[in-house]
Amino acid sequence: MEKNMLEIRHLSASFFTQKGEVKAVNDVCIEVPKGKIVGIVGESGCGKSMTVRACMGLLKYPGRVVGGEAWLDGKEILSLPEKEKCAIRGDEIAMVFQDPMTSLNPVVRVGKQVTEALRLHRNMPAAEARREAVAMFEAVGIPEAKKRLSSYPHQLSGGLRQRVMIAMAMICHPKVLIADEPTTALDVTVEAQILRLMKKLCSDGTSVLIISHNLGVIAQLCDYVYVMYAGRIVEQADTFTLFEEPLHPYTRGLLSSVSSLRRGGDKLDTIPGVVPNLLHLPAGCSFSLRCERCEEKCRECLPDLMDVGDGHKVRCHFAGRGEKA
Amino acid sequence: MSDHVLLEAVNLSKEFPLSRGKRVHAVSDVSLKVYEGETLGIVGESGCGKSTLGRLLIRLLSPTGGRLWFRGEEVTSFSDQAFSKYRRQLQLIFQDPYASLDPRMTARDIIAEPLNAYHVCPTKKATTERVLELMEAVGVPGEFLYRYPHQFSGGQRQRIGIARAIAIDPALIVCDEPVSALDVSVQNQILNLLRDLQKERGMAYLFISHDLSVVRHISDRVAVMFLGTICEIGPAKDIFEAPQHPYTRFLLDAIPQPDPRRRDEEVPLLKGEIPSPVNLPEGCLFHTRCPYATEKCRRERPVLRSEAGREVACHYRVGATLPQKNSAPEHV
Amino acid sequence: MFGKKKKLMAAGEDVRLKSQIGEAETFWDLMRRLAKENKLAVFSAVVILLFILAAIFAPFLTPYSYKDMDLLNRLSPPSGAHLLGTDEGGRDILTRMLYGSRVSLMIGVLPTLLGMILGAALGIIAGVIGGKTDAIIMRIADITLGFPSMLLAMLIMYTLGGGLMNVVLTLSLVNWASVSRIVRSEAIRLKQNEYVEAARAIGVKKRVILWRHILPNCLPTLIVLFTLNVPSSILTESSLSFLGLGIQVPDASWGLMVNMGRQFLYIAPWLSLVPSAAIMLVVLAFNFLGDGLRDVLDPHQKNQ
Amino acid sequence: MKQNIIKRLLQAVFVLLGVALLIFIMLRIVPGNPIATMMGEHADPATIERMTAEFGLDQPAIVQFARYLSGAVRGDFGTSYSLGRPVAALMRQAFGNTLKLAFLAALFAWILGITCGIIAAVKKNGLLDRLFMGLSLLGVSMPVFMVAMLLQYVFAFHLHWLPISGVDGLKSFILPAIALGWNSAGSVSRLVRSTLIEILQEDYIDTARAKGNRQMGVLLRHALRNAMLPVVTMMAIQISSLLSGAVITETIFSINGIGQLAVQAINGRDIPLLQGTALFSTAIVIIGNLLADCLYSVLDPRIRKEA
Repeated sequence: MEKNMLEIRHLSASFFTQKGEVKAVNDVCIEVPKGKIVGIVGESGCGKSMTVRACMGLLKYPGRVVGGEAWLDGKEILSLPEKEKCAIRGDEIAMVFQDPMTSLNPVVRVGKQVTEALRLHRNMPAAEARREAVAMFEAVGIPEAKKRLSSYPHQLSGGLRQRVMIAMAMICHPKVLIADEPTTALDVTVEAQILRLMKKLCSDGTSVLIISHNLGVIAQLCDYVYVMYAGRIVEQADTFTLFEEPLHPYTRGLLSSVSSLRRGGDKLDTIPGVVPNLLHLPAGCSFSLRCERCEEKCRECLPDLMDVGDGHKVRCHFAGRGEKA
Repeated sequence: MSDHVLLEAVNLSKEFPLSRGKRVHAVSDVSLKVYEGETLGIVGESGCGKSTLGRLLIRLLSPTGGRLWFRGEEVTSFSDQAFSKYRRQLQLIFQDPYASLDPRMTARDIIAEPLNAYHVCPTKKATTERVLELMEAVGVPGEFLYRYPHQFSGGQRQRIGIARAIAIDPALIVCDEPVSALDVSVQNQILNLLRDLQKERGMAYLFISHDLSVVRHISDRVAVMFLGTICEIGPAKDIFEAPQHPYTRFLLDAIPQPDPRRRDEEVPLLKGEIPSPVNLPEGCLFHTRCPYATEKCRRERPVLRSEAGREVACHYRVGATLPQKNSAPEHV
Repeated sequence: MFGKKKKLMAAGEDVRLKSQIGEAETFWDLMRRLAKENKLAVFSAVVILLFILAAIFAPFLTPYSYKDMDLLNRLSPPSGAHLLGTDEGGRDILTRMLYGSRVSLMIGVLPTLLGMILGAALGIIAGVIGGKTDAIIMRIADITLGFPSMLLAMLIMYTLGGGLMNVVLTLSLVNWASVSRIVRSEAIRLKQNEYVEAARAIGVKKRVILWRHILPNCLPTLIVLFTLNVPSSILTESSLSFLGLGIQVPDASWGLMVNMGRQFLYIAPWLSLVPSAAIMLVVLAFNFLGDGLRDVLDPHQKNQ
Repeated sequence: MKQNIIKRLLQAVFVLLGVALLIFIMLRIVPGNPIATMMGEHADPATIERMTAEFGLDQPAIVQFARYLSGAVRGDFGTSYSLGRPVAALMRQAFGNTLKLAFLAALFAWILGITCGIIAAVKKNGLLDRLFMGLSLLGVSMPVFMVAMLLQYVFAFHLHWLPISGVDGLKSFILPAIALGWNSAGSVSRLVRSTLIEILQEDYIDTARAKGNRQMGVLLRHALRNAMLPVVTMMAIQISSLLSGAVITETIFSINGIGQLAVQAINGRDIPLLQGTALFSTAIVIIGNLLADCLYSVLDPRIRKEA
């Protein structure tokens, strides 16, 4: 296995609300090899966004990391003091957020927001930083880069703003880029442009960890995929294996829901029931309530992530044993 | 899908005034028919005017131009009061399950509101029974009768919105992005529900969405909108399999296919940004982004011409000549 | 409005349904939640209740009348006979405080109520109807808000003359403008909500929409505004009386007592400090209660 | 943006006219002849007649209002009945004191209020937060005259640090300014805290932190710039409450400012003086609001630069 640029080991994080502890992230292990694009897919509330924000140290009150480590290029970053964490954020590990409409400071010029990281980490003089920003704007495909530098966020369209976000994240050439639902808020034609841009970024050697609920985006971009459900990883495999031979009932449910949409016909495949409440997760497998193959064993003990061969792992008592469909 | 017309619009347009004399051309001369019991899908990117069109057709917004017929009777110049006898036949479902239900009312009162507005049931008890039937019909447990909206999940709230819409047996329900805010598994549950309700009660749907695969599944006919106008309208199967307008073709190619085997196909992408609806370009609205635009496109705005059941607003119907794409292979 | 505690109607008497009826969160559940989460708000509610009771039962709580003088032991410090001492006219301070609480509470509640009704009505009309009426109402509000509140109160008192009823009228005229501006922006925000558009789509008449959708959702704002405006009315009245423009002797009001006591500040400080402390306590209580209610009633809070 | 400011300017002029009309009407509907009431019982009708004519009170109301308005524009507010001197002169002298008082009070209030608000917001639900919020609630709840008297009693009477009352040099303004500013410091800190807490939840704050900004960097470069907008609007509203408070503080510390003049005018039923002081203070408030609006549109690029 070549060296992993980012490794998350047994990460757990919870929200401590008045009503009790919400276990949003539960013993999650993720590896992002150098120069690869790794995806985390799951429905809303499954903890995928929490996981990456926890490892970036961006959890807001009342969220807190409860356990586990995050290794960036061979250095543990969760236990670092705040000063050193800030030194890494934006320099070695950077993040692009979901909604370009609200992720840029409305009262500050776009150019200034992009050069800010350079001044923070490279204390680069303003003129040089501006040149760097113009080059980066051109790299991410923003027309009239020089003029755009001085405009305000509300003067740019959604697509342009997301390109600015990507430029802002890439300006210090980070080792790892985390993208939290980067194209969800965009229209499909603009989304295609941004996805193509992200593919190009990866070819320049940056490792990318992308979060999405859209299976299409994951299929087009990722080399390796983790599927999350109710705070836990239920299946992980390289993209081709996952899409062709999904083992976990939840993954199969997701894939058949999506493909039945495209097949037409009357009845769409669905996953019955609702996502369990994270305050009181059911004993045993958290998918047991909605799984049609659920048996006594599923309700009692929580299956652990079994390796089924060439990097394909699944968290299910029955899916593992040669059940490849 | 019967063949007599429920609703017809001719050259319908709507402009919103902006500061300093500028105007936003939300919808510009759209003509379309909605047949009884059919599902007409309206698809397009944000800002293309699909939501505005939806509200124009049920007269929640009054048009600045064009004419509107409801079951053969012209209603363009009807006052709100005069139109109220048709209001009951036209209902609306919203995208945001959290904002479309009054947080201060219980589920019972929300669903009962249309019933009370038209005095459908004689007594309060009968109304409650009718509400319970409706809740069963949309799959919300009866014991949540007196719960407040914030005590429901997103999917359940959307079901309550649907129950409210079907309470007085409308002839047409405009669904404005009803499933866009939901996850795919819950989304499919709602789409199945809408399909079953249509089979039972025979009402027509005007299904508005930016998600092409959802529209493809649920619609009989589809209209593709761009910058306030309809660039292509026709049976769903033909539109998705053999699009003729270049914009439709680019729209279809842009969808990220959930199939890793098709990831390295270098598909031609639309360049540039979505133009602003304030100063519309001359000639064909799409010519600024269309790679095949000719001098004629820049000067003359194409009109919707119908050919073999399909209406396309493009001089050259270039979409048909682009590399033919087979539909995605099926999954397990 | 708040869901009343509902017995299940005889909807088919289905036993399964009856046993698991989800209770609607009634007004009393809200108050119970307020009590559990915010002890301070409850304590201040108790303090306000005490003041109201003291005001109502003032005559029974003290042997003296607030008017009769006893020049022999004027300016005596707090003692057995006079728990809070006597003022320059020998009148018992505790008695005057009790009668004063009657005036001050009425001054706090009545004008706020009148101001709220006028302000909320104009605010909703301006918000819902918009256009010209909105512009006219807002310009009148601008004119009223143009005055510093004390100055406006002084001017109106000048035209109307002193006395209790005039103070009440004055304070309502001073209060209404800020209330109407807040309620107007709230009405505009609510008007754009999708559930109002849904009601319009159903065909519910505008009047009904106003009563069933817009007003109940304005309620939390109105209640919070009320609890926060009462103290500001009390403060304005006490300042007016302090300047000798509000309540006139022989009536008793805390503001007046503070003013009367000012001349003897250095020999009998309690003459002014006792009523001032009382004003502060009541105002503090209303502010705490107002903050507590805002957290409980604010729908945003509810959805967390 | 220019169009925006012109609209605001017209509105301000309209409000000012409305205010002048309102004051004029209010002071005229009082029954009886002001001169007679002022001169008391013993005055003989002849002198009352002469004084009334001299002050032009026998003219029809419209003429009086027109003459008054044209005078006001030229800065001549007529002569005060009770003090016999032109109102404008009286006010110019008094305005200096009120301006000093209000400015110092505002300075005290905003510096204290903003710092407490920021600290309370950053250390949300911490000890400091509860302490500052308790203090500011106390600040908002204490009547101005109570604060003034306490300060006067403790610092002036007992400790003799500062003069009890009167005006000689800046030090006699310290106590009144604190008394006046204490109340608005409370409301400023409460507003700054709630605005800042809301802003710190925004997405662009996450972006700023993801870029590697430390807490201080996020606060200064991103949060505070956005927090300034509602605070500026608050400052405009504060002007009117500062002037209200000034009336009382000036009375207690016997500083003859506009507030003091207004109280004298009311007690002496002196219409021109009352009209002058009322018009003057409302003018200050309206101009203050106008300045705040302009500052707001300069600070917020979304308004300043039309797309």
